[in-house]
Amino acid sequence: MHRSLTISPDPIDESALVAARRMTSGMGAAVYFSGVVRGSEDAQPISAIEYECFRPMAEHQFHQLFDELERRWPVESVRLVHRIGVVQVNEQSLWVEVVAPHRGEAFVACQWLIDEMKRVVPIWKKPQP
Amino acid sequence: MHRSLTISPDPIDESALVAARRMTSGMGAAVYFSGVVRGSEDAQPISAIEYECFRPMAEHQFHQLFDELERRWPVESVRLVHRIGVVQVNEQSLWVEVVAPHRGEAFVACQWLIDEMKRVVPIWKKPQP
Amino acid sequence: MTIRIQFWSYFKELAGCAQASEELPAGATIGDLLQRLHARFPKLVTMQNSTLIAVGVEYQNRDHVLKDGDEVSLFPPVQGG
Amino acid sequence: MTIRIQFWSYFKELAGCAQASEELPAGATIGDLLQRLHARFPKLVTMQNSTLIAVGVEYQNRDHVLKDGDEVSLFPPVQGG
Repeated sequence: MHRSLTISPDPIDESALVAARRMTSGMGAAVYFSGVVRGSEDAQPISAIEYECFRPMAEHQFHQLFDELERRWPVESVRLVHRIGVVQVNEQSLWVEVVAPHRGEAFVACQWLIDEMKRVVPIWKKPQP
Repeated sequence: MHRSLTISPDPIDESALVAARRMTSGMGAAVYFSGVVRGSEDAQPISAIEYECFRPMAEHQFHQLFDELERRWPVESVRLVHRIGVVQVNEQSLWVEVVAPHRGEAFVACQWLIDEMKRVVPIWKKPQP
Repeated sequence: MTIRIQFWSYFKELAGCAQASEELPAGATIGDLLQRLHARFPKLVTMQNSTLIAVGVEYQNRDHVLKDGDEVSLFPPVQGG
Repeated sequence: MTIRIQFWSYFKELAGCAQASEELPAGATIGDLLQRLHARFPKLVTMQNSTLIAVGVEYQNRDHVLKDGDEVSLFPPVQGG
């Protein structure tokens, strides 16, 4: 399974990520998710979210999740970008792509990865007023 | 709800579609699906799939699905592109994007739309050897 | 009344044509139309349990009553995506 | 043995610092370490039921036995995405 992980303060360049996708001829489905900072958090308006990351552990935990994902589903490629530092409202904080033979497994693997990330990967949000 | 439907023999320009996305500040999630023609169909190698479409009915059925999707989930935008005519292996035949406040509803609405499309929208595949 | 029929996907091959028309008495249903078509295009009979039927752009059942000038489409299960 | 402690997210505010260290007897567990830290940083006590604990880059439970030089991280529930 191809895997690509980027944890970076740089803005997420989604068009470049999409253009860089490679799929072999057995693959029929790419599911991708773009998470964007919303204008409110717990009903309070915010201007941005600052993401803090314990990076060595985050990378380790992401790769453990990729290992488990590979065991569970016939995924050819997973790419994940998490932006850290200050991310303004309307900017992307997360981009995830899963490539698999069929859409069912691509959807479930992509959702599973995001759910598990929110459970174990040491990244925290601090809303900015 | 913003809705955009394209049924066309032209190749799908995914980067342009992604670049054209608009989200208001209440939206936190965009889920995309890209469907690609695989190199085999029913275990036989193929070179392409020809998609036939009963277009007026397909458009009508898609818009009925968009109406239902809007009733069911707080989706801000849905965009769907279905290529018709001959689509070569490794080329995209379908692209769907759903924008919603949260990822759960974006994922479920996107999957529902594709499942329903495969049930009611009059498009047929003819594999090319 | 005159009903126009359109075949889609491999129903065109089974019928040997893409279009047909039938003259039916007023009050005829899709079921009545299908009886005529199955007699005229016997290869369609094998598909009768998976035949989808639309009048114009809406799906309809076999008990739907037709009107003069209706365009009826017959096709196998759809396969978009 | 010397254990280094790293606080993350608002645990830094609760502790009033980002790092600390503790001297513990050989064989001490994470539970022993937490007792010391709760005495030293009482604001952390309120969070004890939702405190996540890692040694190095792996999650560990309270009965995990520490080694000299371990780096222990304490943090609230994670919130990526």
